[in-house]
Amino acid sequence: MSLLADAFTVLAVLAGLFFLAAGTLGLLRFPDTLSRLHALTKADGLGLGLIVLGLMPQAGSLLGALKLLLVWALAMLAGATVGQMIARIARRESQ
Amino acid sequence: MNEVTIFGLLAAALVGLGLYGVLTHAAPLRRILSFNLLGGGVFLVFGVVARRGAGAGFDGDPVPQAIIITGIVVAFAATTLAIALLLRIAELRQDGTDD
Amino acid sequence: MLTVVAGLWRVLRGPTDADRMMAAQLLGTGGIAALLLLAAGMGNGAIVDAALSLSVLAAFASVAFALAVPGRRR
Amino acid sequence: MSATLLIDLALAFSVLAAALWTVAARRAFEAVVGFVAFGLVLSLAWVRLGTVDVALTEAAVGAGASGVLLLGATARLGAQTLAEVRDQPAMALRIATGFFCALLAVALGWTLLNLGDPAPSLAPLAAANLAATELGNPVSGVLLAWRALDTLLEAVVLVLAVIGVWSVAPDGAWGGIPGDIQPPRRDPALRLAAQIIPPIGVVIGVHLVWTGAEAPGGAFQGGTVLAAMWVLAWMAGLVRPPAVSSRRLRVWVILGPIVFIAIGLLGSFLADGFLAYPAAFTKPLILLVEAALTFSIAVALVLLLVGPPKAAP
Repeated sequence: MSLLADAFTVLAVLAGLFFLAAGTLGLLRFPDTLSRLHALTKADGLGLGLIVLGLMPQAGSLLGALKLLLVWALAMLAGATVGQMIARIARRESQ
Repeated sequence: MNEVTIFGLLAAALVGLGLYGVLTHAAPLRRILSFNLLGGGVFLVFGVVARRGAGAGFDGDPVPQAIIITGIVVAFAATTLAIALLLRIAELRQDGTDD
Repeated sequence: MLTVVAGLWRVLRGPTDADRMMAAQLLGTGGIAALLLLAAGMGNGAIVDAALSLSVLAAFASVAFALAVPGRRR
Repeated sequence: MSATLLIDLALAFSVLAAALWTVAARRAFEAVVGFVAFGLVLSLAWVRLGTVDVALTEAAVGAGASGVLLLGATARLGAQTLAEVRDQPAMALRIATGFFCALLAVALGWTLLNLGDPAPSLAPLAAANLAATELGNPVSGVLLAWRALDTLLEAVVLVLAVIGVWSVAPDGAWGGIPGDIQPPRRDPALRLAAQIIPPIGVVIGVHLVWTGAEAPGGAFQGGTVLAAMWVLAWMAGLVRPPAVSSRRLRVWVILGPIVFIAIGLLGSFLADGFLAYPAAFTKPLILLVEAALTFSIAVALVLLLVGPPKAAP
């Protein structure tokens, strides 16, 4: 059981790191601001989410796991808000 | 090589870099920034000292740690005061040129 | 984790203005991820609290970023 | 090379890169971005040094609050920051300065590498004192019991900084509402975020203060998070600070130091001296001081972030 949990952790964390790296790459390589933003928000939410998911079995207690979830929820909220605001600024700048 | 060596050297480099920034920048805002870098370096020196003093079941000597926390907050207070002065000076200067 | 920290660095000097805010945003997320991984790796649950406060403050700081930029006409 | 060593090297390199960027950036805005990044990676470095309390403070105050303050300043200074870049000192002078700064850094680095062995440490003493305070977090123990005078003075410094910031207000605006009068932001996303995040943030802030007794956390970290939540709501145009002349506001600012001093004086009658706690009530008194300090720190930080009053009452 704990072996299974460990394997799950490793897999999910690796996947999360992959998405974060992909998002970074997208931010570097994509041609215009809006598509860069697109790459960023996906990487943000999914990458961190997968890492959180992976670490949850290791948290040891229900409270610890919930704390991890809260971290992710907050990051998502911030990401969504800032994504909106950046898009608005980008549009204003391009006009 | 361990974390004490690495971060000790980093602390020294930050102090030098921060001091250089404070001395060479003409813009007050940049000086404030550089001064904070210098402060970061000094705090790291304390951090390294704290780490070396690890013992009695702690990861680091708690006394320097407490002093770093005090230092960070006081540095922030000083920064806000500096920024307030800076903004006020800028405001006065603008009024002066407008008239 | 190394890739996150190292990769983010190149972002900061990346393109321009609005992009720089995105870089900061990604840096925040990367920092949170790094803290969580450190917490698991060093077996110190208190670091999760640090990640928690960082995630609240990252939200706060990036909003400030977004408000600071439109004031500047380029 | 072990994995932790690699992480440490990468972190140190990142901190240094961010610092270099902050000093070398051409525009002030870029420099501030570099500085926020610097605070962020530096707090990771604190974690690696085993000082989670400091990491929390650095993330909250160094990267969060300072970043917001400096960003606001660059936005308000606008074009003025550009003009001043031109009068930089001559190249030769800069090289000479750089040389001597590098010399200082090398000397400091050399000293740090050759510190005496065994390292002096107050940890055993702190551990001995910790038992008396019934706290689980050595740093909180040091801050609130053993070196309480430092902490008290620190809280007073915050009050003085608030007074200092207020005192640069234009004469006509004295006693008015602090900060720029902002039109309510017409950004629905921001409004929504500013309605959802603060309640969560307040819980986290209180949690940080509460666990501060046993684990990393405490009044300063928790207070900063609370202050950040209020400023977030302010930036979204949801709340306005009370006028500087408001008595309630002033009482909140000085509440922490006052309670601290009062309990300290109590100690000089009932216990060994000023700021000593009566043995039976040590922990409750420390918690009381922390609670009062948290409120005052939060209010003081909000006022510091918002700035001096701008409009007449």
